[in-house]
Amino acid sequence: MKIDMLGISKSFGNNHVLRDVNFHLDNAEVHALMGENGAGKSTLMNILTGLLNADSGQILVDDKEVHFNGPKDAEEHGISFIHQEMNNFGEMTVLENMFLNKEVKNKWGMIDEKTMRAEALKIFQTLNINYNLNAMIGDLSIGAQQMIEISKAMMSEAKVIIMDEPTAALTNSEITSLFKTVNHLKAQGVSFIYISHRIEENMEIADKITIMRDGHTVDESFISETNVEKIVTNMVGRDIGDFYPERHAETGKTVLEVTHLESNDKFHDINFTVKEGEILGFSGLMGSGRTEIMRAIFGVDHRNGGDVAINGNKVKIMSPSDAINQGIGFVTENRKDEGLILDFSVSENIIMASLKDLVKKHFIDEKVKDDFVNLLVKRLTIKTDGTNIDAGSLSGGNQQKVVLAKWIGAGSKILILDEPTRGVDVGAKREIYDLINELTNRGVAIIMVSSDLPEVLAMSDRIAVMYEGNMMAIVDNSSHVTESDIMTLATGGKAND
Amino acid sequence: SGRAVFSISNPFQTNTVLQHKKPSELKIGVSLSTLNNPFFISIKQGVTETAKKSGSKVQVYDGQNSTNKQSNDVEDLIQKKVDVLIINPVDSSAITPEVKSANEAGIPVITIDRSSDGGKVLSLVASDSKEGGKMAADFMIKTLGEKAKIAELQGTPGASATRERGAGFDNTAKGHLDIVTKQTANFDRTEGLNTAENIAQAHPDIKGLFSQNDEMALGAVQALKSNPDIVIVGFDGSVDGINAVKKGQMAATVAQKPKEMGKLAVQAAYKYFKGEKVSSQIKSPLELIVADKYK
Amino acid sequence: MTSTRNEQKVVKEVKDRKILQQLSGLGPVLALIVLALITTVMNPSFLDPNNLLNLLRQVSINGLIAFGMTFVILTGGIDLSVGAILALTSALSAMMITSGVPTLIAMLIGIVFGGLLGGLNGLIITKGGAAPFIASLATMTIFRGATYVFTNGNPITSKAMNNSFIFQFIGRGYFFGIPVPVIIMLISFFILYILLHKMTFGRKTYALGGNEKAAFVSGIKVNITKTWIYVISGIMSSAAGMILISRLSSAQPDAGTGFEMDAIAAVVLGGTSLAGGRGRIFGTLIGALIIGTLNNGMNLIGISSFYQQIVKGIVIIIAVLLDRRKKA
Amino acid sequence: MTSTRNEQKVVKEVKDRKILQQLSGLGPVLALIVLALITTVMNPSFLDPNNLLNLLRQVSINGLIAFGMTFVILTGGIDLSVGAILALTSALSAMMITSGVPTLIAMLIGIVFGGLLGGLNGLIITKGGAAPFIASLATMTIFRGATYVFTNGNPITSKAMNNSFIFQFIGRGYFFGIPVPVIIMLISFFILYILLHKMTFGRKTYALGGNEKAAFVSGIKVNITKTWIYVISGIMSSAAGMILISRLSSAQPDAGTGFEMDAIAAVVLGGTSLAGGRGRIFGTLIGALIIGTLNNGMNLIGISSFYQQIVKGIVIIIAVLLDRRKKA
Ligand SMILES: Nc1ncnc2c1ncn2[C@@H]1O[C@H](COP(=O)(O)OP(=O)(O)OP(=O)(O)O)[C@@H](O)[C@H]1O
Ligand SMILES: Nc1ncnc2c1ncn2[C@@H]1O[C@H](COP(=O)(O)OP(=O)(O)OP(=O)(O)O)[C@@H](O)[C@H]1O
Ligand SMILES: [Mg+2]
Ligand SMILES: [Mg+2]
Repeated sequence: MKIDMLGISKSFGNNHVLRDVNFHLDNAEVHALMGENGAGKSTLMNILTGLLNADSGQILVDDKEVHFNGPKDAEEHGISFIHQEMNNFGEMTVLENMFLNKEVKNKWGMIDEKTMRAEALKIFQTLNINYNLNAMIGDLSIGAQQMIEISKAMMSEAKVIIMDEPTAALTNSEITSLFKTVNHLKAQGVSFIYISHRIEENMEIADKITIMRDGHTVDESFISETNVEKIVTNMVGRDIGDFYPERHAETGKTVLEVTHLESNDKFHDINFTVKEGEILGFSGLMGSGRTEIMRAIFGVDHRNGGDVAINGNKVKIMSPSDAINQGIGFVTENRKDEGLILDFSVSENIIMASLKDLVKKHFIDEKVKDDFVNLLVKRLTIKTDGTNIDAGSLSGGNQQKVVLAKWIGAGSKILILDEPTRGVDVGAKREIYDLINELTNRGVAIIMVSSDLPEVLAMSDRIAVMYEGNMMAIVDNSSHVTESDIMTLATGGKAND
Repeated sequence: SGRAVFSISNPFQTNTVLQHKKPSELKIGVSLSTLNNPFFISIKQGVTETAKKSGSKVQVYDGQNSTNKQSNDVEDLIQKKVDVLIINPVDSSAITPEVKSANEAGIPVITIDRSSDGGKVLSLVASDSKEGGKMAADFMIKTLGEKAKIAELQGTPGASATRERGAGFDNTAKGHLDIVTKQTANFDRTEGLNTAENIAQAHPDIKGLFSQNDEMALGAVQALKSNPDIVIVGFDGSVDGINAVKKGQMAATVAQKPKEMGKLAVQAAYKYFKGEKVSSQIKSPLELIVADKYK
Repeated sequence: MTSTRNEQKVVKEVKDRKILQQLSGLGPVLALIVLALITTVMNPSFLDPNNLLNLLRQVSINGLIAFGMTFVILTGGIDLSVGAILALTSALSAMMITSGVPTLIAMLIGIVFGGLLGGLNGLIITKGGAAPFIASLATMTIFRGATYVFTNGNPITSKAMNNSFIFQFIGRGYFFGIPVPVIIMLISFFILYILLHKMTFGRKTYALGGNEKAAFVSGIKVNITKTWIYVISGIMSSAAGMILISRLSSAQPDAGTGFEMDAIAAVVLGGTSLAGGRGRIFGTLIGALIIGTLNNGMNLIGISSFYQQIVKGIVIIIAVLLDRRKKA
Repeated sequence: MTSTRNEQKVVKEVKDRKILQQLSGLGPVLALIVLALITTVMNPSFLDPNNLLNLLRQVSINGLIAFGMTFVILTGGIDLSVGAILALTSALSAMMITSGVPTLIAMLIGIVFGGLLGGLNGLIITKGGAAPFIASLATMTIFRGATYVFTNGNPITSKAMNNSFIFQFIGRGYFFGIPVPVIIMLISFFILYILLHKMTFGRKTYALGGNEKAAFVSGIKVNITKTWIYVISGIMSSAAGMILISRLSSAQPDAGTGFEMDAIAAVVLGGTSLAGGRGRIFGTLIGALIIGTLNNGMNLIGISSFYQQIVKGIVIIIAVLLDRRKKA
């Protein structure tokens, strides 16, 4: 199927998101769509599938003008969309989710579980995955949920599959099997629109790439005829130099010491320390228990044993408010759920963890508050139309910065970052790395949980590797550690040095 | 009246003096405790029909059984500068302040069915609820004999009708009837039905049932259809209630004459504005309406 | 990936879940059994088959309304107007029967009218974007007022009603020894059970409550589905109304006052979450039975009316807390 | 980035926002003005200062309860027990006054007790994890039952109450010509306004309603804050109760029945979202005034009581729909 989107424009109020965008998809190609956070990629796809209406422009499918009434209409015409935000129902089973609103019915109009089950298993087999169809989907890891979304799209016998950030939560092995499937389907004539902030992935899977910036399409070229530098320059509008900043760690005394931390089924006997000015990376496969450890330290979840000491003193942390009082901050993995109040303003979000510092004689001092917020917005270069607009209307990268601002503002001496750059564009990533370095220079101790191996290797001073709830090793990153060393540990192997 | 810093009387209120007025010039404000019940609708009809005949203007408010709503209603009526207030209080103590307000504003108050504990009331038109309860008990003792087992359906807890009818009945029944259970059905026919069914289950040997109003009694009639010998006595004399007595479904009902009450109240107002003396108690008669077979 | 270990984990998890689910279905059932046991000990005549049938008949009205309410609550909504719909439609049907319309037709019209009133709720909520709580609070007031205007505050009784066999049969009849209202309740339960658990409409209902935005993206016609759900609630309320007027041999203008709270309590006692997306209609049946047993039992035992309210409130709290604990 | 363009944009956006915000505050005010105008046209005595004071006094009880309810609803909760708390605490205070406790102390104890009852709601909701709707529905039943048990179903009146100047003054007195209940309402409004909009407690309240999980992770003590909010609701309800018993010169066991619905309606009419996180207490004041004007106005105009309910329901729907439209 061939798709041409011509002269598409779209505004939300005063925000001109798309300005005369053109996009062309050919038969049997994988077409990468890249651009900064907020460049309008998801919006363009929403317009294609009829979730949003364009202000102007036209869409041609196989040279015939079309207009879809909605996602279901698009799907019936062979275009299937795997959304960036998980669009599933946590309280429903995997099977119910996969067939939602396209249930197979028998001649009595009743749902035919048996047929659906068989179909689902068939798809699982081609993707080389296996999940229990009766499990509540909300109980599965984000990665598993993502794979199920992908299976759903495969099932619809689509001619075009749109994937918006499909790999943000996947592990390498899952990505490998996903790419295998993509190539397999491409061979059968299926086209893909592939949106991802991971440039290496785009280089590996895509045939062609279109780059958007500020609501325009600025470049379309064959992957074979472009390179990483060109892509980044087109995206960001300037050369950002290296992806990762230089790092000169100067660590001080130990500030955080975790001993024998225990949770019945999530992790066992976890011991580690972090020093002033140090970055301790946490690596591991999905579900290896990294997030759970951080949540236990921060008092979000209850733990079953173990101690946390700060500056050598054992502390009792029963809730996040205790943790904050001890100078710990926590940028959660799931910013939409636990990081932000999406329909509150940027300002209200930023002050949330620092309320008591803004009080003068029992009342909130509005001037102090405004100064505080403005300073942080400026320092973190959060791109926002004022501090009074809803955090939810910012682009992903800027939302992430708002969460960072909240914890930096809270004056955390120990900062836990769980997947700080997930879904963030290269430019914003670089800014976040610079910020992390600046914080460590000021003596802040940082724990960085990340599934992005190059990121962990480039930023961490030491790397803790988790495997199924056990800490395999803490590797010193000063020497010649490679990705495969970490992967070996993360899959249960022994370190080979 | 000077405007004291602290005061309890309304500084803006001006008193009016009694004038003689013809019925056709009168504005009558009526506040009824509720209009969810045929009994009170009959009172309303009695008032409005009598008033319309003489050309008076009438405004009727529904207190919805809420003391608060009623006191707001009465305030609004005082505000509208009606010439006379006819009040059927939700509660006789809670209406007191409003009666006092009316007194201050120089508006005469006539109460129906229940009076006010305080303030000046021109006249109370009522039948004696306690007496009614006694009539019901006497009837039951007469029909069922001494020590008969009976059950009692109570009205909404705390409502004055519940208290007075219950007290009249219970005091008379004491020592003469065996009240095996008392359960509330909130003056409601549906609840009367369910509760009577359950009572019949718990006490299959009861010979009679006293219900503090006809609505609950009618529910009980449906519940006890399989046992038509149970003597059901209601209270109110509502249209449905009297019909049920006529059909022999209920043994008796203590009939008040709500329409009559309304009429008497309006007539008392007319008398007052003619300058005649109005008696402070106008008795509306009670009548025990008995089914043929128990006569 | 270490697929075997992970698989084992998943399998175990799923097993745990199944057991939990069954337990969570059993929670209310257990509460019901305990209640029944206590009542029986205090007054053995509770178990009299006569009383049990009696109890079931008393439950039927709340049951029917609560079944409809289950759909509404599953979408995360609420319908406070059920009692008022009951009153208005049953007054309408009673009036029609009185003026000579054949009973069945009059009742059918009443039920269809109930569906329309429910649809009105649905439109205000979907098209108007009003919160279900306030929308149905407002329509409750309107429908109740309309009933008073329509009946002039008087109950409607007539010879025509009393002489119609069908009219009497609906609320007071027996079919093979089982009260007709009970049969109506069970048939409705069966139909709605199928609708909710075996047909796509049910999936849509759960999806709406689980994640409305995702439901929209999945192509579910959110507004239409929701409106239909309020229609169902209206239909169930008016159907309950038909049973009520037959049982009382009259239509009361203030019938159904407070029924919304009993229905909501039944739904929640049955384990359905007020946030939507989670629950089962079987639980609602049990919830309605718990409330019925409570009322019937306290009457049988002879608890004074003042204390009945306290006991009822405490039982509701205990049941809800137990259910929450189990999930945590 | 083109910073000048952006700055211009920012300035414009912020202006738009400010205007919108003010408009959204004005929505209910506009509705109130329209209502007042209509009433005045139909009966000019509406504007009589006497009637306006009268109106304000009538509003004060619902206003006080609705202020507390605003906090509860801002967290996404609901408190159905306010009317029952009012009844129980006012009965308690009346009983104490009757048995010789000085009026002010008796009332203070009543109000503190109201706070405790609210705290009980809070504990059941936070520690027990019960949904606010069902938790407060259950406590409503319990508190009401307890009131009946405590009063034995009888209203409490006494010489001691009637002879106490302070007792009379609270509900029926005037201070510089302004009814005392109105003054109490305005003082409470002022205090709660400061608490909600100028202190950290208010920020926490909003955050809880906006995203409870995020609030928790940000270090807000969710359970404690929530419990305090229900305490506030309890305190406001019992304070309203003190005014009510003074106005009625007696404590009625069934006082406050249905007050929860009026309070919720006032909050929602004032533009506060039932989902929590969005709304203002000023809106609630206006909402309470709208309801008061509606009741007073319909009485003044002389709309028959059956039709009053219909009109009230329709006005609520219109006001809520207008508010929604504006936001969309
Ligand atoms: N429904 C909406 N209402 C208002 N603004 C919106 C809406 N959806 C998107 N936007 C705005 O449109 C712009 C583009 O958003 P979009 O989600 O398309 O970006 P994206 O390229 O997908 O970014 P990311 O890489 O972060 O996913 C952003 O500025 C965003 O704030
Ligand atoms: N196989 C599984 N079955 C059930 N729940 C799981 C499974 N794997 C993960 N989860 C849960 O899903 C959530 C997200 O897990 P996640 O994969 O993020 O774990 P993690 O160790 O933090 O790894 P990562 O940081 O790579 O995401 C956690 O609450 C976890 O308990
Ligand atoms: Mg996107
Ligand atoms: Mg994680």
